[in-house]
Amino acid sequence: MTLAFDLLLALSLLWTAWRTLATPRLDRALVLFIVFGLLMSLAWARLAAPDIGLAEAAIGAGLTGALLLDAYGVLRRRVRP
Amino acid sequence: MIEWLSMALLLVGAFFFFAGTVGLLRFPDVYSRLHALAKADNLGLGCVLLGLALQAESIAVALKLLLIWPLVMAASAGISFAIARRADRLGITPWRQERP
Amino acid sequence: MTTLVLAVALFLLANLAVALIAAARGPTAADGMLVALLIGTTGTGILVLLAPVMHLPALVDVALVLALLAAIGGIAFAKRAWQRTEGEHD
Amino acid sequence: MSTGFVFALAGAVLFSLGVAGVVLIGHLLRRILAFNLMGSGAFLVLVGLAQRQDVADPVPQAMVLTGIVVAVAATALALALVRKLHALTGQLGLPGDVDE
Repeated sequence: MTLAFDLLLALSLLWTAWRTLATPRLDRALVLFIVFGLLMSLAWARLAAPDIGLAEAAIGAGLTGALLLDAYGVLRRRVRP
Repeated sequence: MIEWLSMALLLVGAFFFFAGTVGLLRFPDVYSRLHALAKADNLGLGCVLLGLALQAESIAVALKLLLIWPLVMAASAGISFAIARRADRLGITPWRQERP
Repeated sequence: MTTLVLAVALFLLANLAVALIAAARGPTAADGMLVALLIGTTGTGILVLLAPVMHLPALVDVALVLALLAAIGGIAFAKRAWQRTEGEHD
Repeated sequence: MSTGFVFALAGAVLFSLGVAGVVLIGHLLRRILAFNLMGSGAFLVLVGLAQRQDVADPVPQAMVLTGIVVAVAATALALALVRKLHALTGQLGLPGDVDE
């Protein structure tokens, strides 16, 4: 059953990564990237590394997501004044 | 006894998560989907946390597990409010059943 | 007992995957945001269930951080980036 | 097929997906996303292959922990450069690229 769990988690990671690169709308791609980071922290939990899971959830998903969203908002406002 | 109660609570929690997913798949518009997810999933999480707290080895671990629940409820209430207000402001109209 | 906990965790992950696909394919931009709400609750549940299975009590702390950051990400997105010109429908 | 092997395999696929994204996509913000996905794939390979008989090796974990922080710093620098480029030239792609 652990194998099924790992395979399902790995498949959803790959699906999220693919959709992140392939979605036509940029804002949705950013949301999917944050979701990818949160799924990565689940994967770190499965790999028995809770410290990396914490860092990934806080820095990888939270901080990077906030930076990307901020840049997206600024660029968007500049395009349409 | 406590073992059985904990198992039953875990299964009930799984059922509520399933109900939330079915609601997400079946409901017609954003507001009702939001309602299904926020309500059913939080109840399911509460059941799962209670079930796990019953079999925790010490009272401190059980209290920590139960402390997650209000935090998650506050967080999902915040997200639901933000999404619903934003969707309303962007002009997404709520779904109504067409009358013949 | 451990088998049942793991089975519930697997079931929650399957729910998360299905709902993720459904929400990411949703018709309006708000549907994309439902994913943040979803992963805040379901991901927290999965981590809490994994903690006794893997004998790692620290995973409960990861669950706390995950719940918090899903909220922060969702609200930041709704406030900051999700702007649309009037009359545009997708 | 142990846990580490499954995630190492997924990491390899993720890495190639990220490389393809970095090479093929012209939009700079999306290229930064692909770069981050590539880094995550490399981290998964490192930690996944270092896990033998379900005992985690702490050295690659410490390295990956450092790597995550470095990736965030690199992303912040890249975003600042993209903003400056957009302010100066008004476009979101590099001059030599064909599409977009």
